[in-house]
Amino acid sequence: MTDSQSASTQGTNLIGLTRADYRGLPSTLCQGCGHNAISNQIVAAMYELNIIPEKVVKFSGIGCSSKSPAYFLNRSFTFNGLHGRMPSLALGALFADTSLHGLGVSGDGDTASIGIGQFKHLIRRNVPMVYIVENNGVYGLTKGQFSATAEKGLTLKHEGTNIFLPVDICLEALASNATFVARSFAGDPKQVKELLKAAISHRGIAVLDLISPCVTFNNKDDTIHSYVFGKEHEVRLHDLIFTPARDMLTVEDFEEGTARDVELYDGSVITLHKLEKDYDPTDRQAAFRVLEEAREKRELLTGLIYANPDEPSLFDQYKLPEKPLNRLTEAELRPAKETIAEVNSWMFS
Amino acid sequence: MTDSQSASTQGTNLIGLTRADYRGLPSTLCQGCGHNAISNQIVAAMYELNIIPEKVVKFSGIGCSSKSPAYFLNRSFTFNGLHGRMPSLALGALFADTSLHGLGVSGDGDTASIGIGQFKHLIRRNVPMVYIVENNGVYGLTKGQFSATAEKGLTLKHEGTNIFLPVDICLEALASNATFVARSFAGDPKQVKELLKAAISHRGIAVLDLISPCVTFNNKDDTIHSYVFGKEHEVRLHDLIFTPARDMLTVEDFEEGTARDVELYDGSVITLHKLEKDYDPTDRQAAFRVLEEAREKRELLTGLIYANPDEPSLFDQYKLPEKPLNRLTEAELRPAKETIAEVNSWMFS
Amino acid sequence: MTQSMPNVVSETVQDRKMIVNDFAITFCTVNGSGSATANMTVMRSIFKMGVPVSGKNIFPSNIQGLPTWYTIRVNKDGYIARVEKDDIIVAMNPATFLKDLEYLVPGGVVLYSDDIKQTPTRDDLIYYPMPVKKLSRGVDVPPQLRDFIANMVYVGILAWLIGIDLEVIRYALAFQFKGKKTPVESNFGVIKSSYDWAAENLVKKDVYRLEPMQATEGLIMTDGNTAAALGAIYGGVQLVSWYPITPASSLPEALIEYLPELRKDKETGEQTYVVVQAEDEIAAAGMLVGAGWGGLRAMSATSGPGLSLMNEYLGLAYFAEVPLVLWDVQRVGPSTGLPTRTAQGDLTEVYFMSHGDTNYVQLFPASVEECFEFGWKAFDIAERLQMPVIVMSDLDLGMNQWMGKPFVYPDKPMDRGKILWEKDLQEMLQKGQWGRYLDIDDDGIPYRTVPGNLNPKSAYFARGTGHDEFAHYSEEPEVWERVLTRIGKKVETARLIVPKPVVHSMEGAKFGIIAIGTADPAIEEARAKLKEEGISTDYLRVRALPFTAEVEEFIRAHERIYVVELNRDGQLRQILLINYPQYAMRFRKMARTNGLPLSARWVKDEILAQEAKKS
Amino acid sequence: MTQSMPNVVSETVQDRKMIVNDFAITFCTVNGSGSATANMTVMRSIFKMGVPVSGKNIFPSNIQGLPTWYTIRVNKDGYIARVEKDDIIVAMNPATFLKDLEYLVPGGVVLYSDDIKQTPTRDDLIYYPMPVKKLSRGVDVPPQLRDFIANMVYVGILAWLIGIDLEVIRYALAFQFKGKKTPVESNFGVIKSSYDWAAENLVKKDVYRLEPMQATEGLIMTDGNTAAALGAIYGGVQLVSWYPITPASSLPEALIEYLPELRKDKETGEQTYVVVQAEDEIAAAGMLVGAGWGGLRAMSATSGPGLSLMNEYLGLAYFAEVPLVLWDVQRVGPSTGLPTRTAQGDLTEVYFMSHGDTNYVQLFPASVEECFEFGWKAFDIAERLQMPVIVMSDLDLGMNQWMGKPFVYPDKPMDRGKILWEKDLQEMLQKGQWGRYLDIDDDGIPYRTVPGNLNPKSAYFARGTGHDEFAHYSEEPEVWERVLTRIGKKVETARLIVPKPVVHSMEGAKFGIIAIGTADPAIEEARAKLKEEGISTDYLRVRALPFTAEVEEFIRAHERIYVVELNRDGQLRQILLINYPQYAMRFRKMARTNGLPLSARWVKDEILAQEAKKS
Ligand SMILES: Cc1ncc(C[n+]2csc(CCOP(=O)(O)OP(=O)(O)O)c2C)c(N)n1
Ligand SMILES: Cc1ncc(C[n+]2csc(CCOP(=O)(O)OP(=O)(O)O)c2C)c(N)n1
Ligand code: SF4
Ligand code: SF4
Ligand SMILES: [Mg+2]
Ligand SMILES: [Mg+2]
Repeated sequence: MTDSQSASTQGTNLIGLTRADYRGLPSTLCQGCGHNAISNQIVAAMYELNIIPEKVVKFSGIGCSSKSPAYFLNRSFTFNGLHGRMPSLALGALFADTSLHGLGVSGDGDTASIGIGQFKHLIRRNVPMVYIVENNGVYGLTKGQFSATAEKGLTLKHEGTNIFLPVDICLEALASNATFVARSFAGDPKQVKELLKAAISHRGIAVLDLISPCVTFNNKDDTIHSYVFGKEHEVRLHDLIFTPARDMLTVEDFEEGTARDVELYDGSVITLHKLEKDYDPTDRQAAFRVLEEAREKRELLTGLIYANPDEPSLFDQYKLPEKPLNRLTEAELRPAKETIAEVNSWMFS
Repeated sequence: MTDSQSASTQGTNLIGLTRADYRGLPSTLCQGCGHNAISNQIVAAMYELNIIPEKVVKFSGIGCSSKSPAYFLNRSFTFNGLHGRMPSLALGALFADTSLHGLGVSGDGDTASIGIGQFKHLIRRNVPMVYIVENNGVYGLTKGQFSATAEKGLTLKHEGTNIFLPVDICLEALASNATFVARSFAGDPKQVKELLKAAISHRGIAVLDLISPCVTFNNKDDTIHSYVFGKEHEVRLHDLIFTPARDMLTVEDFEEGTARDVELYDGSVITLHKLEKDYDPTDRQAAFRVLEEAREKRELLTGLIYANPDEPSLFDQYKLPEKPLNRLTEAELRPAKETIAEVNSWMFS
Repeated sequence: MTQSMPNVVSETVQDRKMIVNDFAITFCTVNGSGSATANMTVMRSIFKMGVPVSGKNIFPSNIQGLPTWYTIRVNKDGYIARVEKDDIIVAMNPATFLKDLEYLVPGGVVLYSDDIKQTPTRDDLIYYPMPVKKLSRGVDVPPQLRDFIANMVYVGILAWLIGIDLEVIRYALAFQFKGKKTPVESNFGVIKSSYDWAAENLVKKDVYRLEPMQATEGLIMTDGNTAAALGAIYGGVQLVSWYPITPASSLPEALIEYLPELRKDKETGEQTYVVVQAEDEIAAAGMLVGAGWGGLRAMSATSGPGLSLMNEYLGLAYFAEVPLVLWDVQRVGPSTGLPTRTAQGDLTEVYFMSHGDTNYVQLFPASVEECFEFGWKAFDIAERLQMPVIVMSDLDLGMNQWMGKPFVYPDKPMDRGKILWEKDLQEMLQKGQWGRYLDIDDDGIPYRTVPGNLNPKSAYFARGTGHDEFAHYSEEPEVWERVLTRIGKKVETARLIVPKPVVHSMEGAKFGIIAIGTADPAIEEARAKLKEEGISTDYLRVRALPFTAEVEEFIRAHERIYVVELNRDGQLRQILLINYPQYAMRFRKMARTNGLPLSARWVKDEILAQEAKKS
Repeated sequence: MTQSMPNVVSETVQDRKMIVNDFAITFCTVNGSGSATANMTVMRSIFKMGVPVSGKNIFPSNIQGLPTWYTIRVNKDGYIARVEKDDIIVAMNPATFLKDLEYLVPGGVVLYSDDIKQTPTRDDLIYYPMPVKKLSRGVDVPPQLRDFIANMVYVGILAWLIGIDLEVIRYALAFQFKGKKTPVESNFGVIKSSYDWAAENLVKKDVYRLEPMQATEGLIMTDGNTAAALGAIYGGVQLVSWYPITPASSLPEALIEYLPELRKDKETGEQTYVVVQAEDEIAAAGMLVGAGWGGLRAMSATSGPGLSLMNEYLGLAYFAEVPLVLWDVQRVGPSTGLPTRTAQGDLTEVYFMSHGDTNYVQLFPASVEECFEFGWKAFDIAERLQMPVIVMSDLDLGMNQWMGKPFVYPDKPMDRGKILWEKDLQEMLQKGQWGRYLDIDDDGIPYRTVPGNLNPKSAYFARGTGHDEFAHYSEEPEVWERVLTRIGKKVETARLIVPKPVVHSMEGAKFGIIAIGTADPAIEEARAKLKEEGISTDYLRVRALPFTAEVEEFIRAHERIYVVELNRDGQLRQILLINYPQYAMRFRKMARTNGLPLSARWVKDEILAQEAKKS
């Protein structure tokens, strides 16, 4: 048992906060919506990681998924921005204080339809934040149109039948050189939580493609974004357990050869317990391969698909002062009075 | 020698047109610009394919590359649109008359920076057109800023050093399920021309990532988009020859086992002459792999990277009349007078 | 809770005068509970009883579980504006119950679900409990439809209370369920048994009563988005590119529904149209511009955020002279604003849309029949002018159900504008010259060819950059100024072909009113009320921008003009100021934006208040 | 060709009166040929001789090989507007040679490269051949610099002709090449030998002559984009997000150049700023909004197409009350338009930008010193008002070189606006309450916290949807109306803090002129000319929107006001009409857009024409 778990049984975590300190407003999403399940795991992960809520900044676009940041982490700043354009908003805001944890929540329409450009450029920049796609294959908030992750052949009430192949969020992330790519399922809360913890601890961008059924518009048993389909077709790449850096002594032991560790930049460790086959999530080629295979087999492949823990993040590319930029004073920002003469001399004066 | 070639030596092609009928205005691009070399090959390919110029519609975004449609095929309609948004323009226009050949010319900034979203959605829809990216790793027309395909570490005069990994046009196209993906080099005109011909004959979208040096802003010998680099590091996947359907009798013979054919939907054939290794361009996994390897080795890999000749195009998904939509008459478009009563009855009248 | 309901209104029905066919009922429910069908059934039934009726849905921006209000106004005189007070509420939502009571007139009626446990705060109302659970229990429906069926309980009880004919209800249900027997019967069963329960257990103590009339005969009932879609279909729409957004989505969705019925060959299955769901509004706009340029009748529908994203493309369409039709079904902005509430807040944005000097045609429908009419007419105007036409609808018109005159088959042949096919071009070239941007007719509008034209002289290079009359690239100062000025001239041609305003005059009017779109019902009703108080008014409803000559005439004839609109800054007034500086001081601002349609009461009171200030 | 040059202007220099320090020279070259350095060298040299000078670059939208004109106006009285006629041309481009001649005044000078083989069409000019190839041959430079060096030939010959001091030229070269000896010397070598060649081989027959003055002492010379960047640096800019676009790019590029000099710790290498090249303008705007919300001073620079793309995000910034600064370096629109020509055509777009009711602050710099000043001031205004500030520059100001007063160190401490850190919030909460959108001071401006504030009460949920004073989601009609109205109130506060207009009056002025930005030089000069003809004028240069009280005062004082601007529709006039209906009939439209800066001559003639019509 890790520290954080032991703490949680006492009603407060290591920094003395209760679960309630991580909660949000009551959800106004539909009952049973996958997004609610994910919100719960965000609360749990943050609590268990002992993160100060004020140290988190949340971002979202527009959609049911993008509303969900209201339903967790009430004590964190949040910007619920524009449809499909959360990445740029987050990038700008996170520079204000690079010691904050960025957490973005988006939908499949928000990310894969209107937002694919910003999504991919965010990844390309390796902006250190968690980027969750609550992926239900449909536009929930506008009442059930196809999103770009809708499966080919899916039929929806007012829309007819989708004629296009779906965008694969994980494949897109990989193609854009994401440094952390995972897929999970709202119906697999434990895995979601462990992946969240790992994602939060990752140095750069962590993309989580979370299949999150829309019970109102796209939950027929045979459609890939439904609960039933997920339950029946989930194939885990591995069982996975996240251990924060400070808990290293308590890492669970696996039988020799049955597990592999991925050490993140901050020293924390993701332990991957082998299932069917051994899978090395640091192998990009393998990642492309398993995604392709899962697609062909119509499997819901979950787990840590790819990680490159050491790649410098966007922030590592700038030499910023330790003090957050948004706390710099006039004296620190405005060049001294003497400099103006020199500047004028540069102007051929 | 194929018919078209023999025709060309006589000064007119099979439909009685001269090369001049395929030319455009004098180029206003810089001397030596790769884009000019590509324009020339477009003229040659169209001439050799005996395509009626009026049957081609050209599209482009904004950039030096996007200006180039003015410099070929004067007798074809053209729409030089907005920066990064050519795909939607082309999609809308091509529906007007689906018998036309769509030819889009874009730049790497136009496609991979501002335009990546539309680019990927165009591909996802398999819109039947040729999409050329004249890829020079830089914004030419705005005088030398980094585009999203600029190599990491590239230094440009006013911009400093690029800190991001480049977008790989072919990889992106593949991830979006493109049905024809090729890369070539403005310094390899013959390959460019053969690929163009194949692309024009393809059923769906054909993406051509053509490395096209910007001699003014990004042509240092050691940068991946320069002429010298291309000459030195080009690695052809195969030698390739395109044979139009009607020329089947004249297909060149290769020694047994040294070539493989890719037959396009219209019956034309791309013959791939094996070089180092055998490469099967219908194998998506292989395509991902060679792109990845080329990147690691910093090679300019050229040739037909992937083709899926039979996948239905966007137009195949609609049942459109044979007569072009834009020629339909009022009688064909406006429902008959009698229908209005029924319509009113639907309105609870 | 029944016991705690006050019952002090002890008069019996006979004591008070009945109020017949003149009241408002609000259904207070939560969304996603299926109440829409129940409410529509009530509304349709009243409509079929020949009584004028209107409905306003006030709903939240989420999918399930939040308060929603549906108000049906019954008005024998045909007034259909929003009213500020309810006469009857059907209270199904405990969360808003106490607040909902506040909106009732004294003596108003509360039909409440007996699930509601709060003690009401008002004792001047009449309360009737509804044993919703009990009455819906017996019915044989799948569990997920249970909620849905529960709503039929209130339909039945209300029917008894105000006197809705059960057979008419069955007719309405049959329409709703497209004649499918099972749902019609199971729903009707609940309605009937609830009706019977009410007849047996309740004593009518209120004064509200329906009586059949003949006032809706021959009328239709539909929403503006459906009407617009159908109009577009008759306008020969060929390419629809869209991106979902409330409150516009149901317009393309109606196209998806009706196009196959009307524009697909029954035998060959061939379709003369294409609908493409774009990846966003920029792409939707791009497809429009491509298709419009290609010679197709192309349209989209969007709302505020989508409109803002289309700015760049619309500027290109303006300058490259591409016809296209865009429906802006307005909601409350700025930004995401109130996506499920109505406004007229995008006028000035559209007027000045995109960088540089631009101009567009705006059309302002105010009724479902106008949505239909502008649905086809917009294409004629766009193709004639080679210019984007933006039809400015709004959520109120687009998503609510409205009575209306039956749709009228287009009374004019299609105007495809100055388009040249092979032979046309040949002839023109023989007679003289053709240049894509040559103003041959001196109306600002050049002739165009489109791709597919095989005449070797037909092709031209379209672009957003400077070009001369022959579509050649040009940076020449004179050329730029000449071409842009010529494009500006189109406004004058536009004035001659856009829909003229509708003017309503009264003898001895003291002042004028100018408005657009769905401000109309409130203004009409307010004018009647003002008239009752001895104040005559004239009223001009603008139906298009640029303004036509009639607008100036009207302004010239009135010293004082109230410009009534649903926004903060008085956008229509701003546009009037720009166009008519000579009359600038005549325009009074009367603008508000709170997400609700205007009420006649506000219009009247505000006019009176301003009139008082003036004097 | 030399032989075919007419030489009929036979008067010798002595015959005619010399024209000293009052003429215009146009260099007719092709772009990409390196002539910019030569032209700048001439201009800087004249400037350093103490003679007022201005430069206008008329260049094509491509990179290499197309005609380009660079005009240097020398004017002892300090007038710097564009002139319509040249006195001297340096003809290096055969393609435009004959056309270029047309712009010369009679008796004008043609310095032409002897490569040019056309026979000139005018015989009232003075022709001097320049053996360019010959004179540049000897120089020892890498072959790719040969063209570049060739341009120095005309510098040398011109220097001899009009009398530019060679030592001053060397000084200018040293500045250009940052003191690097080799390029200075090789270029100077060519200049010197060309000078010598001219002295030996040419006979001066024209009347144009420079004489040293003291009129530029203490002045600087730079372009508006550089000045803006430097101003922003002194304004403490922290995040720059941008996307390349002509004519804005050189603004962020100047930031990239100068930020490390001024805002990077020499020892630690730590930087107090971040520059991000975005993937497009939507992303650039998004980064601004994120950073502004996060408490950073964030800015971008763009032009028309980028501005149009930013519409949606700017509406969010307006409604979520996020400070940010955007420079719109205007070029000619609509659409892609003329990317390398100047205009003032985005005023109305910005005024009504984004759907719904919005309002922004616009600033209008007219000189490099104002670019610097607004560069820092814009942040103070944006943070004070929690609102986007758009600085409306243009290509003429942004990319051309201008003389100017030296930059003045900010005369006020930074105003970070109503920002609350941990302790501030604590105190505020102790004294009463805090709500992110609570208007405590009754100036429309609430207090804000930013991420990183660790006070557990500091966090709030920012959004573009309806919200109450405590940032809670709300769809309540009253809440919406209240909040939006309160935001509207900021305009009144804005009026008090934005830069006031500059007013120039004359005794007995017959009418007023109102203008913005780079219309200024032409107006000033035209006023002087009108004055010479006995017509006095008053002139108000607006420097910001919303208008301040001085604007109304000015309008009130003038029966007739010419609104002079560089667009088609008279956008500034439209905004004046909206704001001052009571004076609507006073505003005369004087608008044109052909891509060129205004000339004094046009301003004067147009005013006279309108005055004549009037009477
Ligand atoms: C620019 C813009 N276009 C359209 C919309 C309307 N809109 C709101 S949510 C949404 C789709 C959301 O889908 P998704 O991201 O999958 O979220 P979900 O509701 O399924 O969780 C759309 C199209 C908008 N708000 N802004
Ligand atoms: C919306 C918008 N933003 C910016 C620009 C300015 N712009 C013109 S071309 C260009 C880049 C072109 O680069 P690329 O596509 O690589 O073409 P190249 O010139 O290199 O061939 C940019 C940013 C524009 N025209 N429109
Ligand atoms: S509509 Fe779908 S996505 Fe939206 S809250 Fe309901 S279940 Fe969730
Ligand atoms: S700047 Fe570069 S891309 Fe543009 S024309 Fe010149 S060489 Fe080609
Ligand atoms: Mg979704
Ligand atoms: Mg490029």
